[in-house]
Amino acid sequence: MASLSSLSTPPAGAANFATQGAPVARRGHWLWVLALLLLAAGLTWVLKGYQLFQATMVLCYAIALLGLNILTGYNGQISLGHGAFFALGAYGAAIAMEHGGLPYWAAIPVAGLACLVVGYLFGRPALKLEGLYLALATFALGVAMPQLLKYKHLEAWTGGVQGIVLIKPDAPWGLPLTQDQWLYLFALGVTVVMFLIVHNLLSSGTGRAMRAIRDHALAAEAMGVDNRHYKSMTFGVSAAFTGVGGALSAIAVQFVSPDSFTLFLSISLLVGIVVGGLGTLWGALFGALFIMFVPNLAEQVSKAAPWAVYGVALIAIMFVMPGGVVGLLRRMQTALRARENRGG
Amino acid sequence: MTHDNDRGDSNTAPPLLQVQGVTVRFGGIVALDGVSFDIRRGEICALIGPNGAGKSTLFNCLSRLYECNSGSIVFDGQPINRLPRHRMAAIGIGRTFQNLALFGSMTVRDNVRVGCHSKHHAGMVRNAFRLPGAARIEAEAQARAEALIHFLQLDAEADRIVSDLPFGTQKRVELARALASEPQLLLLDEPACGLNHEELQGLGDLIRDIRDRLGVTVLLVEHHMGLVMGISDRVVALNFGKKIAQGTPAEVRSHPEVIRAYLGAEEEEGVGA
Amino acid sequence: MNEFLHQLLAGLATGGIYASVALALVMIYQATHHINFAQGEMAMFSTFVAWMLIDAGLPYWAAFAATVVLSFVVAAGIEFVVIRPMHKAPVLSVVVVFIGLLVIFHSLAGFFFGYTIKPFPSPFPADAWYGSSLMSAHEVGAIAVALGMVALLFLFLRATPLGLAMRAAAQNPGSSRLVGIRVGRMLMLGWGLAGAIGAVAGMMVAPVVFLDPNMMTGVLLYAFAGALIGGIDNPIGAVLGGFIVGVLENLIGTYVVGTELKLSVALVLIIGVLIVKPSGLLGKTIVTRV
Amino acid sequence: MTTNLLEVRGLQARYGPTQVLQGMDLDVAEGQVTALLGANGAGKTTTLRALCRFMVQTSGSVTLAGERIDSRSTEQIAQLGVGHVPDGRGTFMGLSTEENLQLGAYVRHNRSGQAEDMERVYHYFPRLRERARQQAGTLSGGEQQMLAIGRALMGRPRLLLLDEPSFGLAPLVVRDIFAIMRRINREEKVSILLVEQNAKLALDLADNAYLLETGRVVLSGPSAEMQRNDAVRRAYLGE
Amino acid sequence: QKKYDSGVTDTEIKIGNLNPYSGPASAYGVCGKSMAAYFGALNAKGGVNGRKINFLTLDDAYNPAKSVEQTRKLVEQDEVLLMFASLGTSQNIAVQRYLNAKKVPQLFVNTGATRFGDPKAFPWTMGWQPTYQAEGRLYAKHILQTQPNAKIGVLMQNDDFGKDYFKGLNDGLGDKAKAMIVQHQTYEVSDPTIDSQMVSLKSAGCDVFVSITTPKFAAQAIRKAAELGWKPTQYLVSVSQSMNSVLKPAGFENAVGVISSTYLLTPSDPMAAGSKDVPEYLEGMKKYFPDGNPDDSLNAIGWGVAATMAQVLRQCGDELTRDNVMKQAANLDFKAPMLYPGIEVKTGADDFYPIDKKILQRFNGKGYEAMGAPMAG
Ligand SMILES: Nc1ncnc2c1ncn2[C@@H]1O[C@H](COP(=O)(O)OP(=O)(O)OP(=O)(O)O)[C@@H](O)[C@H]1O
Ligand SMILES: Nc1ncnc2c1ncn2[C@@H]1O[C@H](COP(=O)(O)OP(=O)(O)OP(=O)(O)O)[C@@H](O)[C@H]1O
Ligand SMILES: CC(C)C[C@H](N)C(=O)O
Ligand SMILES: [Mg+2]
Ligand SMILES: [Mg+2]
Repeated sequence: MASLSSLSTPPAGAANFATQGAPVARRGHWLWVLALLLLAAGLTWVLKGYQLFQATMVLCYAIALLGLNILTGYNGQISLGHGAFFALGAYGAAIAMEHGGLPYWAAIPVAGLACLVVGYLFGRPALKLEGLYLALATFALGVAMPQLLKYKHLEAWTGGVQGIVLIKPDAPWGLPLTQDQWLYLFALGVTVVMFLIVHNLLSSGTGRAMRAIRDHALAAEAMGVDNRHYKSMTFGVSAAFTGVGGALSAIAVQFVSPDSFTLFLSISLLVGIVVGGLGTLWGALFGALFIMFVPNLAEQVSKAAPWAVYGVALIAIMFVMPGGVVGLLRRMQTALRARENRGG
Repeated sequence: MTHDNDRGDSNTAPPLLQVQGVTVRFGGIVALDGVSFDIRRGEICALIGPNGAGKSTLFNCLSRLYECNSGSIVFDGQPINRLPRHRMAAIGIGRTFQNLALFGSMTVRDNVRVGCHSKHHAGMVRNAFRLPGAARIEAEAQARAEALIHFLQLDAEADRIVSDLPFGTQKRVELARALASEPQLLLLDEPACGLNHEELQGLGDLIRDIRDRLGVTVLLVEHHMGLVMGISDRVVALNFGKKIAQGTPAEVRSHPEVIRAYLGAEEEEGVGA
Repeated sequence: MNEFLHQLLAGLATGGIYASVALALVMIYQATHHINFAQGEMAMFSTFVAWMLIDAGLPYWAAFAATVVLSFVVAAGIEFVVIRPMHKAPVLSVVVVFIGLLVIFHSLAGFFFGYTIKPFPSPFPADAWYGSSLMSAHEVGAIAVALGMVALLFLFLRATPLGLAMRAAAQNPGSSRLVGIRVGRMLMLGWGLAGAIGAVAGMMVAPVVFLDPNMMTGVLLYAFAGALIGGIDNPIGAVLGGFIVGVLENLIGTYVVGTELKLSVALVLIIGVLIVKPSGLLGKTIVTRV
Repeated sequence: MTTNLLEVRGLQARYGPTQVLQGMDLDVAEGQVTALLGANGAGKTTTLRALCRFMVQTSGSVTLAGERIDSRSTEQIAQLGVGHVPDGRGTFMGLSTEENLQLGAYVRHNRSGQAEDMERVYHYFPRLRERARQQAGTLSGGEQQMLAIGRALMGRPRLLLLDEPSFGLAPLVVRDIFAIMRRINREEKVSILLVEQNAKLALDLADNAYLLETGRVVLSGPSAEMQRNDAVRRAYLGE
Repeated sequence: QKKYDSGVTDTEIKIGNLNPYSGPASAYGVCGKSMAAYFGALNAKGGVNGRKINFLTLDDAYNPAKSVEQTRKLVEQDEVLLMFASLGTSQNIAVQRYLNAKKVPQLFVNTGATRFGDPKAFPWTMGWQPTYQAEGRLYAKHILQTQPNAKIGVLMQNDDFGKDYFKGLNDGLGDKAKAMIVQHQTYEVSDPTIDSQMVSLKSAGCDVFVSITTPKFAAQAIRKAAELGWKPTQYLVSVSQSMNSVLKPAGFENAVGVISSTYLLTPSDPMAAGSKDVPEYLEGMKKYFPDGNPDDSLNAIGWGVAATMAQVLRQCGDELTRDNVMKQAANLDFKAPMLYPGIEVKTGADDFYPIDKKILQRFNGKGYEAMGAPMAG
């Protein structure tokens, strides 16, 4: 009997990932990026303490979304449970700091690496699963993670249901910055590094291989792409990014506990990449803003049923921009260009 | 290294590809039934046969998408039955697909660059951190892709998303992508399908060019007899998974079994006219 | 031994719950090739509607029938108003719309009905002959209802032209139009049927777990797992899967790893099965050639 | 004078912003075969799609047997008796061969005769009978093309739109198919609009022909005349 | 000599609060609404010393990360005087260090975890409810008194709330704990049913059943026990003792004999007959939280804790500084409304557990009847 799996459909959604080309920024874009960066850095002295905290959380989510987007947007593997890696990163950092005595800046890469390994190990058997089946497996991971975190035999490390309380770092070298300001700047730095890495990955042969697998797995293999390796590595890298986001968030929140990482977090992350723009770099930022602020806005609109407002907003956004914020921006850009061309 | 000589080859160089007794079954269906033949270096060989004879199945065995139930395939002296799929491009077997299998959301250029993957890729870590070598390898892939885009006259479309392109153009992109891996053996599954008369001529020239200029051996599945007879050095005919004939185009064209099962009698040409 | 039997039956009873929700998932999958993550919340909301009707004095069966019909209509309406405009959008955007629906139904239920649990009546008399201390009359009845629904659904999908047309419309809407199938109607019908099945499921679940807005959040994962392990394209598989999940979970919790990790371990097992048999126990592998 | 089953006036079609058909006129006479020729990308497939309002945005008037159908939906047009063998075959991959054929008969309200029609298709394409229970997605390219044609025949159409029916078929089968089309055209009075790369075969079968270039009709007339046209001979018949 | 910290003016005192109005614990959201009802009623009567209470209550969805964000918003943007009665253990732990560092009172946290009464380490944090551990000890004592040879089966929600109770029970049983607790089953809040656990408990032959459950599962457990024909002595934690929202759905006939404990009065309790708090409570609820069920003990908690807050502010007079708030909070001797007769709010500089007594009660098919006098666990 010939292997049937060799014939199986490309992931049901492959054709539906109506996404765009390479993420390579054109020259002019770098100026914009620089300007944005300066602006972001400037916020350090503009925002109040808790707003800086929110901004820091936006960056954490942005990094996490970047990770999920690598996996889902660029590689076509749907994850409904990425909150698990966010949790793992957060706990990784917390444990490294609490039990390993590492400083916060060292705890982050450690947490990232731990997620890389776990993500890879999860991605390896999950290779056989596609589409819905992968969705179930990841969904299950998302559901199981809080339970694992409070598992009694791990309690010595995880603090069980009570979680772990962390201390916020002071600004180093006697810089005249408050803890919030420093943490925000630090997170901004980490974010820039993470964006650069993703940019490098995606604009190179690696990114093309990832997207090729998403579009047509069999053809990618026929072109010499080692799907197994790439898919599980993509899973690992994605988990690592999300883990770094989680690690940073643990430091910002100063506390980790299983309750922080419910399935809703995973769902929010998925919503984030779709709202931001699947398979786009900048989408991660927009998605993070959405995750952070829309629930609060909804609460302001209706105290009685804020989540109904949130749900309606979500559906409305998908109606108006099925390709997410970045999709919409691109459409507007093309339309503008077309008009310019016609005018000129 | 030996190879069986029942065909009485005068050529002493070992064949590039040896297919020996390949059988593939799907449940009760026998798609290939002990098929054997050789392909010599530098030739254009055509594989013909009625619909469902097993031609695409054979292609899929050659690119390891299907497992053979029995038999062996030796490429360039190396048995390939055990190799993982993604190695096929690296050892020198490139292919196109009967029903296009492009990376639909990517540009023409990126499609072709993915084709370079087997020969030019830097690895994740190197790419992620732009370590030494990454840029050079990237540039090599870029150069090869440009060359092929030019070779197949895709310059104008290079930055378009492939799925927006007409069928014929997409076929050319697939060809470019297959050539990007610098194959020794190129498998073409019905390249003429959907092309009109004019384009057919161009295709014939192109295939010959690929053989002559790039030194690529070509195995071709095709129903368009004009093309097959025009460019192939040798033809192998299958029916119901079995080889029924092989030889020069002229020999195969006049083989009674081939006429009965596949071509139909000559005098019936222009049905009912 | 007695305990084992008891756990097994308890597993079957819970499995019946998963099975009936899994059926609704299968229904909508067959008709639209989507997994509707809001299915559980829609079923929960339907059940609240039934509760309201009963509270207003309607006899059980009248409320039951009205709820099923209403759920059919509302679900079909949702397809038309909310899902239809998304037909060209990428899958994940549709998934996000499902999530939107989920939070809307959840939040509205909380808003209208509050979060305190409410008892929901069972149609099966508590002292019926088929009830025992091993399995209550309601549990037996609910399993029977699940089996009845699966039989009907199987016949509908596999043996009627309409069922065939519905599957075709989900698989290949373009070609379906070309052969004259009104794809839009099929989608609406599929949603309607899924809504109706969900309503029945909800009314079978509520007497067991009590009615509250969180009633289905836990169930959905199990139903999803059940549907996939049995085969998402086969209603019989889905029901089988539901029972398997229910029993597996109980036995693992009782005899293997204890209750703290039973869910995790059960899920690992299920995923293990899927890795070996990627289309589920009774599912069909859909093969596409290159 | 024969009446026209299909009359098309000023048909335009576009995919999003790209306009493909630039206002074309076309007739298919009742009971006759009309061929549509043109280079790759000329818009032949788009024409057939536009007639069914399938996947393209259209404007212009399309009249089938005296009734305007240009604002009908694809499925309504199918129900009016327009059978379509689409570009790319449109196989229902996950269903069996037989179920694919049954779907072809979906438009027919009485199911009597369906079994005979199935027999007839199997008679035309014995290969399909052997593969009746097989998942259609696993059929070979040519087998799927046979299936697409068989599926269209199952609906007993009055107008058959064929997009490259010979696509990927063995020479012998191509001949069979053209013979079959001739037969259903003659015996069952099915009108046919045929798009075909093999211009010789197409013109042999057709009564009339249109030549399309970048979305416009550049030449039309009885096929015998077309066969004599120099431009056609050069570009399409290779003479 | 008026002295104000942020959040206070001559006419208003801003206080902040978080509740899970959405998310997995949304059933507890009513607490916030009944607090709001109390303050509504209080403001209508002129507030505290002429100042209206501006009760800012936000949703944290029971997510500690969200609790941090919302708490910081209340403290830094809305500039509340203090944080009051936010719900949940992890949710309060998450902000405990922050509030203490900022010297913002974290008063009367709405959870029974033991760790919130530690003035040495956290001088700005104070609980309110009797602790879960104390209640666990209470049941243990009663079991030892009445059934010293019992085989105990425990069903426990697998979270901080469950673990605290379980610890209390264990401590109370002392050395005999190991021998007496023959079955210990847990469940997750996301579990649809607890049938399997109940079967295990019954099969182990337990004759005492301690149900450390939240309302939905408590009701399921009572009913399932009856369905299984299992008749142990049942102990039900006070979180789930509500007649209306637990025993009634479970079936009163199934709940006869259930032993629980309480520190709160609910209007349906026979003891409520003479109380003058109750009519006021009923009226306030009717006017300011009409959808709320007055018999739900969560609402009684909200009312009582809000009254305690008002008392602290009253005691502060015009010196509404955070320091003074903490001083007054640690200086309470107050009969809060809706507390069970004989139970009071009492604190001291080193006693940050305002309520420490409970009364055991047994359900007789119509209502609870008290068993003895209030006692500390
Ligand atoms: N995965 C599969 N499962 C079942 N049957 C298969 C599968 N793949 C191929 N077949 C059957 O094997 C036979 C050979 O198919 P193949 O595609 O090789 O034919 P082919 O010679 O390429 O025909 P064509 O010229 O029509 O493309 C066909 O009858 C087909 O139905
Ligand atoms: N889905 C689509 N989106 C955008 N453009 C399209 C689409 N389909 C076709 N086109 C464009 O419309 C033009 C006409 O295409 P069409 O398929 O109708 O040509 P054709 O005459 O059938 O050619 P062929 O012989 O290749 O089948 C082409 O330029 C093609 O690129
Ligand atoms: C029972 C509730 C008022 C408190 C909650 N269960 C907690 O302590 O976390
Ligand atoms: Mg083929
Ligand atoms: Mg075409």
